[in-house]
Amino acid sequence: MLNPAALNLLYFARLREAFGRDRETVVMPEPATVDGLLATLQGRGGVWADELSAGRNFRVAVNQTVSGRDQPLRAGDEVAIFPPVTGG
Amino acid sequence: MLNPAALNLLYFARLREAFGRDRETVVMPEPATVDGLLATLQGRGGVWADELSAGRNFRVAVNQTVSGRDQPLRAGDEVAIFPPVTGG
Amino acid sequence: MAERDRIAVQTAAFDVGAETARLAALDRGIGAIASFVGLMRDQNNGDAVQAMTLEHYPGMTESALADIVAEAHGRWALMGTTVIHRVGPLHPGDPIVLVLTASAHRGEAFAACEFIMDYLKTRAPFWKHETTASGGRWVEARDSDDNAAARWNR
Amino acid sequence: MAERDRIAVQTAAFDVGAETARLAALDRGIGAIASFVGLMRDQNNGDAVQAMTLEHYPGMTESALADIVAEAHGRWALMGTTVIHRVGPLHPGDPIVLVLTASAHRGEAFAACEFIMDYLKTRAPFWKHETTASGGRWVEARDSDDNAAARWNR
Repeated sequence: MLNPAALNLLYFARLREAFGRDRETVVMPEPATVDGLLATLQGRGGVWADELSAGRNFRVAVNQTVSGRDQPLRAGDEVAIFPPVTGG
Repeated sequence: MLNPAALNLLYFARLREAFGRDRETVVMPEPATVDGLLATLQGRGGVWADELSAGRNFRVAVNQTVSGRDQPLRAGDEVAIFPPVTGG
Repeated sequence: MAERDRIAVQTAAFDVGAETARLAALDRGIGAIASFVGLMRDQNNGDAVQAMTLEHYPGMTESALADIVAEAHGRWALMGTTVIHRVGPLHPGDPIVLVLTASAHRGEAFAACEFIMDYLKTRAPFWKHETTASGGRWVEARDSDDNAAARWNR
Repeated sequence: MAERDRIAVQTAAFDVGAETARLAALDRGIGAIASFVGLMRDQNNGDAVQAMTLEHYPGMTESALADIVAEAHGRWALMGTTVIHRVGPLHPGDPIVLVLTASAHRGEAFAACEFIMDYLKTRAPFWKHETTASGGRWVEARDSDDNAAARWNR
């Protein structure tokens, strides 16, 4: 049912506002990783290149678990990108 | 109004039960100290000598403040003798 | 049978008395219940704050809190826990978060309660947006919270 | 004006929710309220306990608790505290003691709450008498409580 490399992206808080969207679907060539996805998003330039550059402080969760940048991504994965948390 | 060397003694918890009283007035020759009072009470023998011997664990409070054994006592002082506390 | 652990993410306020009573009733061997209530302050970083909105990541929030509680159970002999975190609009003085830990003795209850708060602050996906006289802003994460969480690894 | 600190020795139960609300209402700069509830357990030193009576030293109890709270204020930036200790007959599951501490941030509230409990356990004149199947007995002081209190002097 799912496109073999379609990822369900979610954005939260400051990044949701900066990107002007809370979700989107992105198709990546396989084998995909978090690093590859971030490079693709940075390739959009502007706020994407700025917010997702190596020096910025943000987290990536794959299927609701915080993940490293070498984490492999599979079709249908839920990938969330968000700033450091500030609850409590 | 008060006898010049009359002390108001209070006993609590296990010591109250052991001594069979919760309070009494004791007259001491001045200058009196906590040590002197304890020696006087031990001189009664029996449970007094036993419970107040040097090896037993008890506290003395003079006018509601825990005090050392060299604390001077004045007429009218409230002197409480009790086991280590166990509240909370 | 009553659940030992309760985790909730909700817009409504919580009832500290009722939550304490729930834990106390779980087991007659419970001698200690430690708790923490986090409240919205009327100031942050030197600015007056008029209102706040708490955003979260539904689904991940609950599983992150469950992971933190599970880790607390692995470290201390806890007989019950409660974690309730509010989301949505809040105002100064409003309670934000409640953590309760029940144990036989107080040392474990205190340590587990502080541990859960420290981990919640750095691992649970909540974000605060606050309104000041000069407009809205996202609250920045604090190094002090990272340091508080890191001391549990020493 | 509301009192910053509240100390009570009473036979009646206490209301954790109402006491938390009292502190929360003192100051909009309060961001953290830590609390501790001590409950009567149905066992002690391996024996089932059916009932307990708490004796205290009226007058000295209140001043000892006030001294402990004053020392906590000297160590941490507290915006309010509550200490309530019950006396008289109690049964398993009954709450015995409540300590609440309010501060701007959680680290100070947690530390002060644990400090007050540790000092209360070793300095406030309360004594527990418990009833077991083999009769009544006075609870013995624990070395672990002395050790817990001593660590605040390091």
